[in-house]
Amino acid sequence: MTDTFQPNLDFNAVANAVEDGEALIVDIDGYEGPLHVLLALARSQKVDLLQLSILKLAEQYLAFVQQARRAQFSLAADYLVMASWLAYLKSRLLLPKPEQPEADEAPAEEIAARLAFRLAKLDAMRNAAEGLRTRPQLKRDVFGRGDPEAIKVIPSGRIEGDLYGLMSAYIAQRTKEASRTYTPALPKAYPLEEARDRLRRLLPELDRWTPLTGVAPFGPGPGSSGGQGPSRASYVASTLSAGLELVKEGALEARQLEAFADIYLRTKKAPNSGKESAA
Amino acid sequence: MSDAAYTEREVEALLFAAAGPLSDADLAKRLPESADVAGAIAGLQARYAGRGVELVAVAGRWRFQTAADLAWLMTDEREEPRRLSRAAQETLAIVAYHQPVTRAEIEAVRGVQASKGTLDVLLELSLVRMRGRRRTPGRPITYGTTDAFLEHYGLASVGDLPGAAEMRAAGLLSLDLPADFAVPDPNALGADEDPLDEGDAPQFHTDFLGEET
Amino acid sequence: MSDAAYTEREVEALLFAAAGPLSDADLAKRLPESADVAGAIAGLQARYAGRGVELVAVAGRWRFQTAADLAWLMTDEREEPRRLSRAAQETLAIVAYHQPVTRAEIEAVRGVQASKGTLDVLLELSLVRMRGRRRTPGRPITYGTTDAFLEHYGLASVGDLPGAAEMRAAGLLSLDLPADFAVPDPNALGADEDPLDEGDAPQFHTDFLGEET
Repeated sequence: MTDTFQPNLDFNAVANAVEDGEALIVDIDGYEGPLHVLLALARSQKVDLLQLSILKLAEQYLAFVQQARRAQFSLAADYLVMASWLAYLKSRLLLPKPEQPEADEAPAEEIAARLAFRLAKLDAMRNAAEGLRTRPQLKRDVFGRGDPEAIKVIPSGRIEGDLYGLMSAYIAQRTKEASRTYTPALPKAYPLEEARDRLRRLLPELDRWTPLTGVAPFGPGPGSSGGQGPSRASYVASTLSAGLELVKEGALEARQLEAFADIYLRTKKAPNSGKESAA
Repeated sequence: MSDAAYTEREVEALLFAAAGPLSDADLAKRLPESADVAGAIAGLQARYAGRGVELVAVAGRWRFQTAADLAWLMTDEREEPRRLSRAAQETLAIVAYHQPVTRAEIEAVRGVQASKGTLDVLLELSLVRMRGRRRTPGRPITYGTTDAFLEHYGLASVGDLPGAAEMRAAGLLSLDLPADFAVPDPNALGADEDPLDEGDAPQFHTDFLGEET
Repeated sequence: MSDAAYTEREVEALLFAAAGPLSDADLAKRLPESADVAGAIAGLQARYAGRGVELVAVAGRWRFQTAADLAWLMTDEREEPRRLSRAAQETLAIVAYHQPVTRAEIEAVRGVQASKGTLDVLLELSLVRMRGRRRTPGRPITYGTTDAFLEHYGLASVGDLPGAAEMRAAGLLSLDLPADFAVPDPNALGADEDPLDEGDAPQFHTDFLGEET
């Protein structure tokens, strides 16, 4: 261990920080990741980030994680990984340097310096973001002309759109394709109420035996395109059902000579004449 | 700066940024009570007299407008970039990723019939070209993108089109896609493609030959 | 009126009427060949200096805008600003100062994986665009800022980013961390990648191979 780091040994850092009111309030959601926490801690040391005491920082971070774990049991794994790594780095900084440095490991001081550098980089970007944010911004602080009157527009050769738009357009379609579902249109049925009303209107004309297929409306007719409206089968079926209801009411007679033969309908004339059969 | 000069600046900025003409009262409402709006207007009118932009009163309210004698300048002032329709954008994307692709294949991906106009627009804008003919019955024409397309989208080659991983990284691909979802590699040149015949479309033919080498 | 004064009027009117900033070339195209556009711009800048409306250069083009110190006046004009999240702001700054920069490099600086949506939002707002690909294995996509970014923040060019020179001098803008830099970062995969190591097979590469079949 070099002397450079000895003066910075300060195991009471956290306690002091608490006393100074500098301790971080544990707020995992406020920090996006370990680096952000480290940066926030480092800033509280109020020194040039490159001259940062990594030992002090490690102490503070470990305390932070300790505290955070108490508040939030499911502390993100990367916070813990960073904590253990910092503990390791700290131990290496504190231990006397081996005579024969291990070949595959950089000196601890160097790693510490790089961490400090990395924090300085992030800090620079944070400041830059703040700098950008405080610049006069269009439509917030400065304004262009509010009322560009209608000027004759001539389309230019320039085409609007960027690669991102192209990708989005592509994906929008491919995902549509991937999740395309087949939804058959439900066949429309000829409503029973409508069939009943129509049949009632037709009663005066049904004074002779008329085949059911002649009574049922033809609608758009067979082979009509587009599946608009109920099918012929639905017209026939609904008319038959309505007919049977009218038979039950005694307003209509129905007959079928044998199974599968045509069904004939006729208005019931006398209250006494029986119905032959109902299909 | 004197108060009067400052008020003049304020009125100038307000009139410039306002969506419509402003009356004296409109201006006074936005300025400190002591501000001399009429004085500021008079000052501005003098300052802008004879300039390319003038301060005029319309229906009792003030606005800046370009000088009448410069109207001839304003005809082609605003260059409106040509906006691709949604259909065109989608068709272009399919051509880009699936080239060489036939019209029928475009329709298969889009799930709708490609209107003749959509491809025509892209051909006319030189974003898409006829590449050749597919060696299948009917020998349908295949389409691909042009150098102008690459230029517009800042791509060095069609191989640089973002792949599935990058789409996922950009948050465009949701996770519930089928596992075998793949984005085709437009670099894989269609082996089942013939060059265009003479007379198919001379201008594109030349293009095509030029790029084959 | 002298020719120079007349050109100045014309440029003034053109810039005033334009919906967006105009470049010297845009202006020259609309004016007689002999017109001294640069002279006219200089004249206008002097004339408008310190006024309520100012002539500024953004993204290498010229526009009139209200003076920044009068922002407080413009409450009526203000659009509800779209607030960028802290993460988005930080990401935008990294893209701006480090461009061209890859997603992995952004993550390396921030120390966290760019959450889905952060880069998205910036792309969607047209503040950031895909620029090209890094010439490294996997050829990752690089990002940069757009003209809309410069226009929004009133910057003439990316060279005018505040503090960029100082940061560069301090080495804070270099993207390559020392090769053996080893802060463990379970989130930022590939953060410590050595750009020259051919042995790596980044995910994009694999992806393209997979798709070729």
